[in-house]
Amino acid sequence: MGFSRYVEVGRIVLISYGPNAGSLATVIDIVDQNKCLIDGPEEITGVSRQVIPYRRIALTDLTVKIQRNARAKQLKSAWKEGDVQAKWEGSSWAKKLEAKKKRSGLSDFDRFKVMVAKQQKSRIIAKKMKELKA
Amino acid sequence: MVGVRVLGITGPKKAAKAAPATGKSARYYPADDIPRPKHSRAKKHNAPKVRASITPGTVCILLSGRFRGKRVVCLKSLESGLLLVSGPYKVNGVPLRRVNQRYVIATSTKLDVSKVDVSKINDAYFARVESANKEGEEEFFANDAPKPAIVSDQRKADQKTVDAALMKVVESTPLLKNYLGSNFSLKKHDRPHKMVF
Amino acid sequence: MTVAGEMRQYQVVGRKAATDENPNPEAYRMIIFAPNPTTAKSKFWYFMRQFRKMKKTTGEILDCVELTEKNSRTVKNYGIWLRYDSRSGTHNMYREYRDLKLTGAISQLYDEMAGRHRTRPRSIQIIRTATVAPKDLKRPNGMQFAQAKVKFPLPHRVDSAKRGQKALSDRTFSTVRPTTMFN
Amino acid sequence: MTKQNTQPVRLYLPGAILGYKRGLRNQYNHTSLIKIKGCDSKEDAQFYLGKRIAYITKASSGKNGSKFRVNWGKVCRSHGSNGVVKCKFSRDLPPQSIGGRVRVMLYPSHI
Repeated sequence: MGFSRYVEVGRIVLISYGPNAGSLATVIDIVDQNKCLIDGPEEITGVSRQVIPYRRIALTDLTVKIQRNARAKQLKSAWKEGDVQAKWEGSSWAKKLEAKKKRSGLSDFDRFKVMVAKQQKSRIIAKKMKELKA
Repeated sequence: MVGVRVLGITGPKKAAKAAPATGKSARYYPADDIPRPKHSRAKKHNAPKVRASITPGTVCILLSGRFRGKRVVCLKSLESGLLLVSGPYKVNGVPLRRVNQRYVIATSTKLDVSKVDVSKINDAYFARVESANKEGEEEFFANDAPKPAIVSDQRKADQKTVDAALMKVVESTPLLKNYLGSNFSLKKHDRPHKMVF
Repeated sequence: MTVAGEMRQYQVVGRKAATDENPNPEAYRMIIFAPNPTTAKSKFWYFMRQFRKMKKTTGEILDCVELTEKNSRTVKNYGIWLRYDSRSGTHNMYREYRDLKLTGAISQLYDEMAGRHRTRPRSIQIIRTATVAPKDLKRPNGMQFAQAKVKFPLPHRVDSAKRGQKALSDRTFSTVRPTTMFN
Repeated sequence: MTKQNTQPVRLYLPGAILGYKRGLRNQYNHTSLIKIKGCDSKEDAQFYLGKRIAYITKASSGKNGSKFRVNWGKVCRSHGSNGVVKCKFSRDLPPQSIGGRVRVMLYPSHI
């Protein structure tokens, strides 16, 4: 099995730990075997230019075409051109994260409503299954 | 000065006041010390502040006692700082009763209870009535089999009027009635410190 | 000297205290790496008394300012020449680091010297530092990350997001192994 | 809705008794260390401060119509940074309770 996600200039990463956890950033340079330099771009994702260890990021499938040490302006236009935000939001990974966030923010009444909806769903499925079996 | 008046507590004070005016000491002198009430330093206990998450109309989860796990509607807070809640009785069997706010989880669900009139219900309303049945009420969270309690007609009637108004509000929101009818319980992977209520 | 967190770079200027015989003694300037100005000044006198007949009791510090990196937004290659005392002798050494700031590279150096050679900060003396162009790099580790096109996967690791979320009390003994393979 | 053999409404969290507050050589039996399930950080532990804890034992002879006896306590403060809490009980917990379970109640509530 080959690899499809690499640490490389232009790779979009998801920050998984620290104050920016949960936001996207772009690798703009590689420092060494432990760290890389990332930039949001800050205007879009809110992540400022910083060095971050690989332990705190997760590589995504997305890349943008940028130069090493790209400036914020170039990076921003590369993001727009590559339609990164939309592509990310369309991915199942992002959807799962979104769903998780939504779930954790549910109130007690909302949880009850979810439970009722789940019951209704399984009732319909059970009914259909019965029909199919018969 | 005619005769001897029996002076009360204020007596000596008055006498002392009168003395300089006449230039003579008062005639009256009490043989015994008059007991005066000692200055009390006992502080008056103020009712606790009801926390901001609880307002009239908040759906609360009862945490302890006979009705633990029930979701009820808070109607108002009483003078004593206790909360007046109702199931409504028709939905989950919780009558109009007082609960301590510390034994309650306030949820973010709120009902509009402005139409529900509970102005005449106060702490005195729940005062214990001396009855022939001498058995005192068990403690709040004693968990024993409920004895057939004798509920006065007055209470029954009040419950009915409050419930009638409350039910109107409850039924205006879909599923709310079922919600109030269900119990709250922690499931295996529930982490109350992470949950939003 | 101890290394508390990131090292800083100071420019310290000092001279012998002025006397009647010599009202205007020669001043010396030195670039010092230290965690704070106090140790920077102390280091200044340490080096000074090795080079010249000068010491703290008969001298004075004229100036001590922190120098900051002009451009701390790009990764640079830093070459560092140093001298250190090992348990058996004194050695000279040249090392290369990649970092945003020279002070960052110096901090890396102190950490690595402690790790590889058990060298305490007090026995390291930095002789010279320079930014090095990629083609002039000497050490293969620095060289490989300074290439124009670097690309490598991150195989075999535990996702730190999962580590963060892990309910410790639930997973002290887990039937599920963590996913360590990411492509 | 509820499974068999479980109580219909559970309003407490299980906690494990780890031992007593102690130093290297001394142990202070007046305070017990308790790990609350799912509480894995100092921040998480803040939620449980002040909460009541029940250490429940079964006795051979009944008292007050129940064979179960309860030693009540409360969560005093956190211990370390991994969600363990220090707890005081109305009677100090006996040594055989170490490794045992307690119930961490949700009251007094502040939510």
